[in-house]
Amino acid sequence: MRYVPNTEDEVRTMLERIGVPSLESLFSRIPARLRLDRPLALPRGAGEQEVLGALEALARRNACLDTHRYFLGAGVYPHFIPTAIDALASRSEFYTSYTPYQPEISQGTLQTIFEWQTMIAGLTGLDVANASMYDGASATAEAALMAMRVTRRPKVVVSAGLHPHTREVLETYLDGPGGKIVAAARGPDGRSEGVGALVDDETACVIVQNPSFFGVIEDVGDAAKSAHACGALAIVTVPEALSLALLRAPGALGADIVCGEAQSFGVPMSFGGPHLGFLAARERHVRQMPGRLVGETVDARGKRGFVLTLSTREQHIRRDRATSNICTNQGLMLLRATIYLALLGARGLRELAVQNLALAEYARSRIRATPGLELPFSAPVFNEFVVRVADSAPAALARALEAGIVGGLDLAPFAEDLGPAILVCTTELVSRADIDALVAALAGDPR
Amino acid sequence: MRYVPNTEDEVRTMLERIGVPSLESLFSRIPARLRLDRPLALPRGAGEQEVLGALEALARRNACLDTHRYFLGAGVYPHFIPTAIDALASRSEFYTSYTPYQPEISQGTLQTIFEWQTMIAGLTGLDVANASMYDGASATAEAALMAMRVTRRPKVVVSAGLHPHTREVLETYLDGPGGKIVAAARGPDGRSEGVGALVDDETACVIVQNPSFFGVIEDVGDAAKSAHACGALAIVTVPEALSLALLRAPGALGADIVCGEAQSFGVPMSFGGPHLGFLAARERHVRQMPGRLVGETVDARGKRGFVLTLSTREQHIRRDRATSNICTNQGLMLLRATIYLALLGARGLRELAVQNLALAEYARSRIRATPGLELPFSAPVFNEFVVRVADSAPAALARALEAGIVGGLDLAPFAEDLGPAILVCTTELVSRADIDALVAALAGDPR
Amino acid sequence: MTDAPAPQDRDSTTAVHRVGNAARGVSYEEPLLFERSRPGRVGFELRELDVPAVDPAEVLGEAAIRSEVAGLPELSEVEVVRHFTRISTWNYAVDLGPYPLGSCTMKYNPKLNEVASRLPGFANAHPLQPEALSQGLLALIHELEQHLAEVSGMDRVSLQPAAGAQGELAGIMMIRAYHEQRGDRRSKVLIPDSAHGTNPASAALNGYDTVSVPSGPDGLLHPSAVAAAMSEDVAALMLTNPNTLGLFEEHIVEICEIVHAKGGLVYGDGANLNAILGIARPGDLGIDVMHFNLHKTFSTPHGGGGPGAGPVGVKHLLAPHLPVPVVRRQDESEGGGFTLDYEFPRSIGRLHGNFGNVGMLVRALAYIRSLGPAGLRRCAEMAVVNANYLLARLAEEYPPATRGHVMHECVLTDRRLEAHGVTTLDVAKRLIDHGYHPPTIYFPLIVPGALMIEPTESESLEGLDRLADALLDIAREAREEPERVRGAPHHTRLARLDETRAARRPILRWQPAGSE
Amino acid sequence: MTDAPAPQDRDSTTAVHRVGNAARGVSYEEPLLFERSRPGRVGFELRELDVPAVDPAEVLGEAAIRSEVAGLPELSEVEVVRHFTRISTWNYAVDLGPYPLGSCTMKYNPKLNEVASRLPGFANAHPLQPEALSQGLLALIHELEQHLAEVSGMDRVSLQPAAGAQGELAGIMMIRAYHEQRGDRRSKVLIPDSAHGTNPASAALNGYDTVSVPSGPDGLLHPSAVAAAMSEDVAALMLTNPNTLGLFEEHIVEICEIVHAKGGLVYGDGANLNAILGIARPGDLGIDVMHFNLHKTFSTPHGGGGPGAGPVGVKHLLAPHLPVPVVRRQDESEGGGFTLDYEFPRSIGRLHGNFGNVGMLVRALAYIRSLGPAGLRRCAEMAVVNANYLLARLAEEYPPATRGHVMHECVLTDRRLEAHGVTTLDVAKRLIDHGYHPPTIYFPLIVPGALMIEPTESESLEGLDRLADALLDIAREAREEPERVRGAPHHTRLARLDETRAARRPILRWQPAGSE
Ligand SMILES: Cc1ncc(COP(=O)(O)O)c(C=O)c1O
Ligand SMILES: Cc1ncc(COP(=O)(O)O)c(C=O)c1O
Repeated sequence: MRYVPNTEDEVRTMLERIGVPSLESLFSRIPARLRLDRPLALPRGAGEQEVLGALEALARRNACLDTHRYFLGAGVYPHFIPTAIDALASRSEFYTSYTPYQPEISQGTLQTIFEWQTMIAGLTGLDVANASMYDGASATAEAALMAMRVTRRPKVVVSAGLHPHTREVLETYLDGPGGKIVAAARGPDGRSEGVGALVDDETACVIVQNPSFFGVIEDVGDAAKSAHACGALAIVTVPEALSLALLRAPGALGADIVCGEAQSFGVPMSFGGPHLGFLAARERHVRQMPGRLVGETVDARGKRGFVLTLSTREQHIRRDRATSNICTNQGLMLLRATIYLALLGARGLRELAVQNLALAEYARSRIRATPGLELPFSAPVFNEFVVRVADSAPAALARALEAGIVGGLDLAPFAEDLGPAILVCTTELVSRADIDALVAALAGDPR
Repeated sequence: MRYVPNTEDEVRTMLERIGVPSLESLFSRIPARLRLDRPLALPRGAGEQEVLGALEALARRNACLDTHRYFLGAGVYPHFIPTAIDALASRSEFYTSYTPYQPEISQGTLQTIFEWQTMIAGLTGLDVANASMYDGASATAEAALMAMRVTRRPKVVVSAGLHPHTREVLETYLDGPGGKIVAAARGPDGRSEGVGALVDDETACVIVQNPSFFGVIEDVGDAAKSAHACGALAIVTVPEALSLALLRAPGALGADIVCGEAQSFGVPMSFGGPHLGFLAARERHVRQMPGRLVGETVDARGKRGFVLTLSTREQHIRRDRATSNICTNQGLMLLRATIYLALLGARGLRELAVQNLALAEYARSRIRATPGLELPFSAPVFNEFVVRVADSAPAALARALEAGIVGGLDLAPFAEDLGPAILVCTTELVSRADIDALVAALAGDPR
Repeated sequence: MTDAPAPQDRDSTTAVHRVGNAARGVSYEEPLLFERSRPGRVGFELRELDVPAVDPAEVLGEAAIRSEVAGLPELSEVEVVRHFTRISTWNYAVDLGPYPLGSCTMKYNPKLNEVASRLPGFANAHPLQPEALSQGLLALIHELEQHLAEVSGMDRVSLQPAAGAQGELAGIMMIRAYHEQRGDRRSKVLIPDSAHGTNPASAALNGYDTVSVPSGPDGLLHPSAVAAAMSEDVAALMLTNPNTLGLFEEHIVEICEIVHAKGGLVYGDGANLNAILGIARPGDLGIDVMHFNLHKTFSTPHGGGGPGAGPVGVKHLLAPHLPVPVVRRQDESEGGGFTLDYEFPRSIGRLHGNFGNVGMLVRALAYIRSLGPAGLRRCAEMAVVNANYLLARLAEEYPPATRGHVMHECVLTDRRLEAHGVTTLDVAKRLIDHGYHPPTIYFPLIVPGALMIEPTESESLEGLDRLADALLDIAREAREEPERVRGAPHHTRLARLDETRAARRPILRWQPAGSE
Repeated sequence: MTDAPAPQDRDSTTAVHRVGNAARGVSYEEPLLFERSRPGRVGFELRELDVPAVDPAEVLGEAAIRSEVAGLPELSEVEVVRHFTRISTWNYAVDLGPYPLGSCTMKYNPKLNEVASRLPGFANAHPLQPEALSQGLLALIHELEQHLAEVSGMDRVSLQPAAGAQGELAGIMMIRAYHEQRGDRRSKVLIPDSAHGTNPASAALNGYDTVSVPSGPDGLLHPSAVAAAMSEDVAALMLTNPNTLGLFEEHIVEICEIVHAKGGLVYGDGANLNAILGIARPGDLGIDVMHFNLHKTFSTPHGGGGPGAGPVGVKHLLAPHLPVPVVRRQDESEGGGFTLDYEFPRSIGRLHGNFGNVGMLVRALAYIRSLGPAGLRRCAEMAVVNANYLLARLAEEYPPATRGHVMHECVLTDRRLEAHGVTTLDVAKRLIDHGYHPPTIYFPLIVPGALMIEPTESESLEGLDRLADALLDIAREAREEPERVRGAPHHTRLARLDETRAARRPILRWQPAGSE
């Protein structure tokens, strides 16, 4: 076995030193009747050429960015990934190391996390960000639980455009601790309506997804005000982190916790994971935050260094009193995102966000001008929006597919009331020609 | 520009410190009339997404191992490349460093070269190997020049099956120094004939390619004896280094210099380069060897370390008296090959060679059994051999291509006398089914 | 920051030049990204826009947009590359040497797995693209579920949880759903005192009260202790087998019977599955639900803290409660192929925005395909031999917390060093000078001064000997030169870090000098 | 090898912990592969053979085959990965910091280029596959030829030479072919005394006698010196512009005229092209033939000593002699597309088994496409500003070999350190402790104690300042504590290596202990 160095000779030497006659005898504490008396029923082991060949065959059976043009977002965004990210994140000092429990030989990871925390604090407009959560959905659930701990209240009000999957995860997480979820209605312009009316003194938090599942930009400030008026926390969950480069920082609009998904920052779509949940909060709530935090300190010679800190919040110290059970998080994705943000920088990220906006505006203008297609919502959007088609969404998407385009998400399972509607996303990976082709296909104009 | 850090502000600061008013003035030593008064006529600069997109489009216009099955060798061999090689050779400590002139901060490269030298010495059966040559062809030319220096004779006798490209490179290199090349004839079994008769006391060396261009295994011992009888050196050039794992070491058969191409050891085909020329010799000729050598030494504290050595042979010291003009060589390819050989090890390499042999034997047995196909040569082969087809080689290869197979090399431009003949190579990348498909296609049996 | 050596450095160099597996070398300094930032630098250039440019203020309204992006630096590509290359060299890693962190199973991460996970058809596929366009990935998920079920002896597996702790959460949720569906509201979960912190945290996060069950003096969980704590208010017992002392829970069958007899279920923490691969299966021992840590047992890299993957396996009785969606192989009548099934009314619901950490699943499948049944078993055997060999070599100087042979890891103590004022922490730090990552320390909590060593099967006999030599050398040094051990590490770029200070006045982000 | 610290190490630790850009850190020891080898280990497993197995002795004859493969170790994959990961950390690299090696142009190697070169359609294509299946690669070669011609002002370019020295060889061969075809047998090549060693070596390898032409006291080649050496027996003058002192050869036009007037040709060594990209073109200066070092000017990585690529560019008069094959764009009448043309009867022939180092060509094209005309010019400008800035900061302590401004590199000397017994070599070694790769030393040969510094455009102002601070700090130290400089490096895993010993009794391969 190529992954196991010891030879039979060496095993014999070791058994001798241990003082047992055979390998078997090391397992003698496992009662014989509990031991498996046959080999596992698995495919036989194989060399690299065979295994890779088999996996390549599986990989070829999926559409991907290399075979199709994607207008599909809905929480997972196709973006260009700068080449330096793979080069750096493939350094085995990063990817084959563990959680930085021993700071003297983990400063590479620790400094990266500290840089990430700083960047996310800046992007969200809050004080403290943690070292990642599993994904945007569980980050949102953890944010709700955090608000419940802070306020000792059970009720969670959510915006109309909370991603249905995030909503489901929230339900799953809140079931045990006894949380109650109430959702605002969607107004005619696509935004949430009447959040304020739902908030009461049982309410732990208001969660606004921004941009919403339907792509529209919500009135975060208003929601935050409603929450604060009743002593609840305002949580903003951001599905497309790139929007933070353009939209007013949620912290500046009153959000107490900002969480979401940062897959857009240099993390491959990878059929949905691993992605990168983030969570930021105000300093006063730091001791209720879930997840790891890295802090600055000095070494015995007075030199600056970084360590995991405030770990008394965490399960390995606090056990059943911990703020969360999270242990392994999404460290390597955090590294990728930190490199991404360093490469693009303040200007580049902003410029990219504006490009995404411009592409969406162009697409929307083409759609407006195309008979048979409609934009049901009037509220402004970032890089994603709903299109209503004349015939049926599956038929329209099938036409797009014929043109080599994954045209968006059929909204039927998520919002039947919208009629034949498709959620379309435009990132920098699509060109004007792609947009024209999509619009033609959705409209039924055969190209 | 993403690759250039300085900003306009910083340039101003620097110009001030330098004491010049403008960038222009730093170029004032270039007479104005010699300066270009227009921008270069090149495509405008572009970001990664655009450049990569354009190059991907070019890449897709080539057939490759990912789109076709290859039976094409002829000096460049399709082999499986273990995944660890890319992972390790992509470490920037290796690929973004220079020639190890400063040994204290280049031990990674130096130790690797020392390991390579040891491996090649072992594989060739000689004492000393150098730190690579540009490719097998130029390594062969350098070996001939070395023999001319050692013997102070001008004539070079080559075997019948010297690769035509190697032969051309040899001619190019020997033209200036006034070398004369004489080639042996090809006997009916495919091997060289009458080498001995061509060797005389003007002869610097006999060069035998083994396996030959036609895939057959030459009688190296006999050629070496003929060479030595006249005081000439025996050179063996090896186009498929994997054969060294199976065939008797050329050094053991009397070769004084063994050179060739080690692309098979983990180096991608890459449309012909960068590949990996190697050259090994006996200790007594070391001072006439071209190329870099690494030697063992100790540091000031007595610890073992490695340095470039015997550099008085080289151009940077000896200038016009150098043994070669080579400076930059194929270092990174040497690293890949060293990793490859470390992974496969003595047993793995041998086993792989035997697999290649078995595939060739199977293919030959199928061909023998197929009406219309013929094996013109009876001498034993390693993993490559000539097939004669019934109709025409281009037609046969076109049929193979229809089946997704790059079927081999049409020998018409190289050996017209063979009739419609194809040079076919079988490595571990082809399966029994592939071979069956090839044989069927060559025979004209439509699949 | 100035480049001149700090004065105290001049005097701090009593270190020897070389020790054990390592020597002193050059380490590169590197400030924070923000400190390298200069206005106007760019590390990336965007594509040219081929649609009309827009003014965001006009499109979105001035009030909706921010005037500047805070928190991000400006750097050229070369600076970014150097920054991360340089700081990467400050990390220890499995690819550099043994990483004997008990409970973490820091085995070798095969390069093949990395290549496989990056294949465009995996890495560049969207989770919401039509099923017909995702058959390869759905087949992969389905196959891995089958394999994990076979390895564990469980009936069904869901790959959705993103890490072990989320797998625990899923498991406990299913247990809750199971009881509730039977109208049986229970409030407690039993957890041995040797358990990992995620166990009680996962139970608590689910609204359960946790009850700690004491381990016996032999480090094992005893039926009597479980029986004493067990009641009809107990939803489940969570246990880890082999346990965190590296011992196989010999009474597992009896314990499961006790729990089951009172209507409870048994949760198995699979973090230590590596020790019994192909030798025993949790499902055969009486476990009802368990998680796997693919980033431990199945070789996916730990990535400096993740991502992992924590699939959860269940017996039939819990299958109706598995998270949705579930990948199902369609009958021929349905057209064959794989589909996503959401129709599980008694499911605990969704745990992840998509299907979990799919990139990790690809790696795990590559690993299982590479090893096969014989290879997996060989891993377990070698992990166990290696642990016992280290134990044999170290037991005298570092008295073990348990008696007799262990499974894949051993827990040693600093008992014999106490007299010299040297602690487990000091030994750990000194091991760094020898070129090793320290073992897990002070865990499990029930062992004072624990040094928990898990070599894994990736280490060779001579590699273990060198590690043992280093630890023995430190023990000797603790007697002869204890202050040298207490002052460790000496060779690292940074000396021992002040963790107390970090927690006392937390500095959790960089701020420009003078900004606060 | 034992793990115990060597006794002398105990006393060798007067080093400070941190100096300049670097600090002391842990460096990992690692023996040779052969010393790690154990019989029976495997690092790779082959596919299963699906054709009948053969006995090689039977197929090939016992006499033809070897009984065992010598020289190769046996290791597991994890050991191989660790071995190379560990020893990689002993290298300095551009990705770690400035690499101011004069003449080598160690600029940043963009990651994009690496990705592009690995695209399967490039990396996995065979050079002999049918042209119709290689149109993308042939188009790429053709495009790069065009771009290099435009950048250099030459008429035609061949990408075949594998490195600069082979480009020189090709150039000199074409010069020979040119003269011979005119029935003009010439025997000499003029080469300035400041030239790189490959120049005389390439000329000599081609059967020419070389004549060294002295540089003037200002470091420039003077028309008078060339005129004095020029004759009708001189085939060519080889010159480097900017030259190896970092100066632009101001008299280039006059010099070319002198050479041309006597029927000679002018070869331009393009190693320093980086300094004049987009600013001046060798072809416009009178150069007849030149090589490019894509691994210098066009950012392809140096790979620890290669591979490079050394395309050769010529004026029309030499075009008939270009190496074969030549990529040609077919007329529409021929069906368009690209083809390989071998029909050049006056070609010098083939220099490479295939088309040269194609993987490097892909990288160079990616670079040119990334930068465009403005970016290339910017590189030259920044390379020149950076060199002059360093010169300005260092001139006082390290008196330069030349007067006034320089182009892309500057040559300094150890003149002021002499009094303290400190040499250029000592400065170079001490710079290693500061975390830098030393400059090129003792080249050009005409400058005693030369320190040849080429920062390239990849460095930033503050990066240059840190480097200058380090060099100034060393100059100060040379006065105050010269023995400390002479004993450098102090922080590296290995101290200064004994190069004399290596050459005196060469040990060029590993042999098992006791085997000799
Ligand atoms: C015994 C045990 N259980 C559970 C966990 C939690 O797993 P994860 O980190 O994947 O969430 C760990 C992780 O270290 C562990 O060691
Ligand atoms: C001035 C000069 N000319 C020629 C060369 C030779 O180029 P290469 O190393 O690519 O063969 C070099 C390489 O360092 C050089 O600096």
